[in-house]
Amino acid sequence: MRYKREMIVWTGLMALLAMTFGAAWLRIGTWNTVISFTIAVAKAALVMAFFMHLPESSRSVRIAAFTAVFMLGILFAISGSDYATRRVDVAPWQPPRQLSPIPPARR
Amino acid sequence: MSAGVRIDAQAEMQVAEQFDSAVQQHQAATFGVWIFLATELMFFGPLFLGYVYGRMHFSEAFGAASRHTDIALGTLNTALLLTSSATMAAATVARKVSARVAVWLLLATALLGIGFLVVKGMEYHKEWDEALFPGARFSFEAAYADGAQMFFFLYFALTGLHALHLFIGVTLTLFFTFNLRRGRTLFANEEKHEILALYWHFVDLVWIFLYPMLYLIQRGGG
Amino acid sequence: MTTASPAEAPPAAGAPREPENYFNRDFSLKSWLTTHDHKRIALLYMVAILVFFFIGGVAATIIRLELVTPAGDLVSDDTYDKLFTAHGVIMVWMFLIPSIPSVLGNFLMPMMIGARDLAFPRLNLASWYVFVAGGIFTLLALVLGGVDTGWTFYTPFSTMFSNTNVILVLLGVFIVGFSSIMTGLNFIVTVHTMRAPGLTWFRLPLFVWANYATSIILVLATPVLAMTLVLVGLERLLQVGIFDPALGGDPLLFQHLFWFYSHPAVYIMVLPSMGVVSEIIPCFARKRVFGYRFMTYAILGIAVVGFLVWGHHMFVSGQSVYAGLVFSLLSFLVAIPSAIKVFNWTATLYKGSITFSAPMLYALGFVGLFTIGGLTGLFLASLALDVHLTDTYFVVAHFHYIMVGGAVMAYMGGIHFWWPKITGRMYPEIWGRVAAVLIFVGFNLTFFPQFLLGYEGMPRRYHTYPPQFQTLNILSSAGASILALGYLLPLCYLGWSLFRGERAGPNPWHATGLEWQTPSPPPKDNFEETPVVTEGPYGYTPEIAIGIVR
Amino acid sequence: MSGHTHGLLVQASSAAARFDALMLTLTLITGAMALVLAALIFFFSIRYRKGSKADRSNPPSGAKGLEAAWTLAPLVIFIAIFAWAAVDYMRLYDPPAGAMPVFVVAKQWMWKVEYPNGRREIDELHVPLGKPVKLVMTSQDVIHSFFVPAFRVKQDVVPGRYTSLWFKATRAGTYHLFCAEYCGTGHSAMRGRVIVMPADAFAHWLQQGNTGSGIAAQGFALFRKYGCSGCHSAGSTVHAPDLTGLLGRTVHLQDGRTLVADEGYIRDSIMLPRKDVVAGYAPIMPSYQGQISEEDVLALIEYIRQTGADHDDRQPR
Repeated sequence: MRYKREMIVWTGLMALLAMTFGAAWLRIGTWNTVISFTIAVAKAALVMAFFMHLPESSRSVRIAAFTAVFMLGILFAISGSDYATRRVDVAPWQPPRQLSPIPPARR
Repeated sequence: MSAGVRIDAQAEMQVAEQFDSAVQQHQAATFGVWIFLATELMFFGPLFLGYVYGRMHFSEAFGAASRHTDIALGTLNTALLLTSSATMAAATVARKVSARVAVWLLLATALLGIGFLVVKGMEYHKEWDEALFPGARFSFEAAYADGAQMFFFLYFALTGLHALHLFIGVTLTLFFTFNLRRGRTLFANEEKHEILALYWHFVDLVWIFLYPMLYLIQRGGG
Repeated sequence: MTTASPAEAPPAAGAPREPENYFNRDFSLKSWLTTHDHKRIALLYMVAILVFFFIGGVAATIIRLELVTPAGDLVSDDTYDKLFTAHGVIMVWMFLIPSIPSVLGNFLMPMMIGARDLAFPRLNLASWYVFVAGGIFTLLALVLGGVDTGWTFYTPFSTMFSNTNVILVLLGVFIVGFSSIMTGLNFIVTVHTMRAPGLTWFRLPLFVWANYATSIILVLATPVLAMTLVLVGLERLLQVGIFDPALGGDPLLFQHLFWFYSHPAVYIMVLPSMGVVSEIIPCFARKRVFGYRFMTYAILGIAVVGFLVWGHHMFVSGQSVYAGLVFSLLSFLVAIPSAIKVFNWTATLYKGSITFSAPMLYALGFVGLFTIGGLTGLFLASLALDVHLTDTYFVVAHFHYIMVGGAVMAYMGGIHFWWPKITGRMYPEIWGRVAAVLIFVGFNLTFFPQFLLGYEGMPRRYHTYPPQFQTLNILSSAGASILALGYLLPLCYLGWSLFRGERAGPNPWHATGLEWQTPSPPPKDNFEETPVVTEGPYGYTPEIAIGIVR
Repeated sequence: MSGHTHGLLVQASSAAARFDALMLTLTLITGAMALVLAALIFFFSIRYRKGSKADRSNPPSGAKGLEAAWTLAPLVIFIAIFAWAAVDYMRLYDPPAGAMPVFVVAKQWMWKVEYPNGRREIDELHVPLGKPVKLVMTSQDVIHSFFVPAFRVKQDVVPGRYTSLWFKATRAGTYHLFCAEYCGTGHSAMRGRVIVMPADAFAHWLQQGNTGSGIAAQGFALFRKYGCSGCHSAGSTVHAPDLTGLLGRTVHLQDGRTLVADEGYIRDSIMLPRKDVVAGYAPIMPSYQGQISEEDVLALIEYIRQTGADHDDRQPR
């Protein structure tokens, strides 16, 4: 069967989909997010490894594949350092009520 | 094709003038596509950061809003897209043996993509009727109105951008299948087929993360 | 592009018919607008960014004239806001970012690595059309009444309180961003896959290294800007979004996303300039560059650490104190590679045989002004000083020292250095030196007083200001007139040299780069057969001083 | 405006002296670095110009020791400068306990200042000499930035949240107040004055003039004007939650959640009453969205805070 590999990976993906769907209904708080994220990473790994042939691509391709993820990680981590340690006391704020709608041409 | 292209006999492929060999051209094309996919992922970046910000600051509102999305259609869509990824991968394998089988598999991939878009359209229609589109018409239970509106702003931005990429993928696949069926293998060659497959798998990868992010927040109640 | 039979090129007056090169092989408009040749696309970019440099310059001139008097008596405050926004948007996205990568980079990168063209020529031409389209949208916005949000588009002003053509400018910059991504992608793939045999990574000239590192930043940072601008546009249309305080959104979220692009963007502007200077100084000092390996690590260091420091723009914006500490420490670390490069350029002069032609004057001018720019950056990186100095003219002076004193000075130096290769003609040497000195003096007179203004507390983007700041502002405006004259001079004599300039041989400076082993101007395919590289770059020895060996 | 007594900019706050010390040190260090480099370049240019008779034997093209030296030396200096600046910065962000709070509301193109005893001013801020003052600021529209060059302090005023800034004036006089974050057409007109007065003169000034009653008293007046007292006061017949000492109390809500009542909770209950309905009460309260301005919400919150707090100058009910 020429497409044995694809069939196996497909069933794996469907199984993971069923798992993440099922796990979502459990009431286990933050663990829900952890599980659904791990399953998503697993699905992504399957697709990248078998469908996108990443392991057998050249080193520079593999670096290119993970650079963007690394950069997003930097964006989340360091801006996260701001949000995690910022003490915000909310102040009342009302958006501007346009007295008359601004004519679309000048928006 | 411009005259500056010479036919590389053994690789049965056209090598553009600035390349020395088909292998060099193939490496450049593959590497170029992967960098393009990296820019696409960075393009989704700000939306993911907005999502993480919203999820941290309005977790109950995001949970309540996520429970308003239709999980059945969402899961069906995920299944469709994962299957389309499998058929596209099968198409690249089939291509090395017989173009005819590859044509059918490519057609199946495109149809699965269209199916996804149709289901997505139905979801949007349902959410529009429920007045969940952010802006003046938005209405939600008062306790979580603000957070929910931000969730749906991100929901429509993320799924809209993904649908746009999928639409481009479907058009390219249909155009490619049309050329392959007409036997123009020199134009619709294996290298382009691989690039199309990589782009398709990328669109699938994005959805693999969007599905749990948007549909599975606190499904089992707060 | 079918190789049309070369149109009868008008032979220069009486000279024997010129050999066919990339420039005179076809003068038809169609051949220029559908060219795949990286050299022609470089010239298309040169013309386009010259137009935008002129428009940005006019806006700057009016701003400097307005600031001569404390009262706002030349233009209204609305117009003033639109002027500094136009100056910012056009100079950053339409001139500085494309200047060295798209003009000198496009022309020289393939030649420096011994290739016939970039990896994707059609993508290269597409990037020019995308650049022009983005530029047209931005100019359209200016014509229809301009935009008054500043080039930083801070929310909620840009999303809810400005009723000028914000969406048009967002669209313009969004489109221009894709031009940068295309150029970056092209360069990265070209350097990875199309180097000449024997040209290993550590034999690459530093200009190629600099453009390679810049392309990595271009490719990774620009998409984030594109989506951030889309989010601002969406929030303007829907009146609702993730930056909207009424919904509990956070204006600082916009600042995080904007500066995540915009700080690496300043390294996009300065890194290629460092590459140009690293080519000029060894050539005119007739000496191998000092510490080549450390220079490449410094270039890559700047590109990588440049992504970690964006928060130093937000020390007083309400960002948490802890995040301020993190960003401040990282900002000091990013200053180290820049310091290493300046020390290495200076050390290259040691035991050299230095001639002070125009490119060398521009390069030394760059080293001087970039050093001042970098050192004043330390003031803004230190937390306590930034509290007083941020959003004042100290910041304006700092980034102009880096961008105008650095990037524009190096761009001018690069244009003069490779002018013989691009046009086959020599520029008039005396005029070249006069212009270089004039620009250096005019620049310092314009921007050094602004450091003092900044310390005294004159805020940025002020249409009117208290009278006590007037003397320094007059000094700055006077300097600006000299600087403007300095920029117009090269326009004249370089234009003149196109027709009357002395013919330049293949290697007038006796430089060692691969690009100098082709006739000037080079033929369409650069090299008859791909050169083989045997040893590292900058193989200069002081004896072969210019002029001694003909 | 006070002229420059010494140096370019007068030092009028405790932070200014520390700032100028660090500024001078860094100027000297960077100036020295720049001079050394300029001298080297000038000297090398003269000595090794083409045709000059100078020893050019075996020109070095790299020296590991030297590279390491001019990497580590700047690193050490930079870390020292970073540490000094960080200490001063953290000092700027931790106000002393006894600082006098002043409320500042930034609005497109003016500063509205309000003192604890209710006295209000536009584009003017009077502060006592030698006493720490803490500004609690918010914006009604876009981002502004409260900047007093003479005090060397600046803080962005962000819409939707309170940001604060403190200083201790050390020199009497009148100083510039600028808006430092671009905020539209009137950005450069949004200027004001900070007047530093001796402590007793300030106390006297604070009492006379258009002293409105204290914010809490004003809050109490608004509490009656908008009809809150109709339901929420002790003697009312309507079944509504009691608000005395609400701030800081844990509140049990209809849908089972419990939360600690803070300014945001009170503000949301005024604007979106059905958002957090208290357990055991019907959601009958009308929304005041768009009818109550920012200052009034501030005043109501101060009134509710003051009902709970049992400090001495309790307003007569």
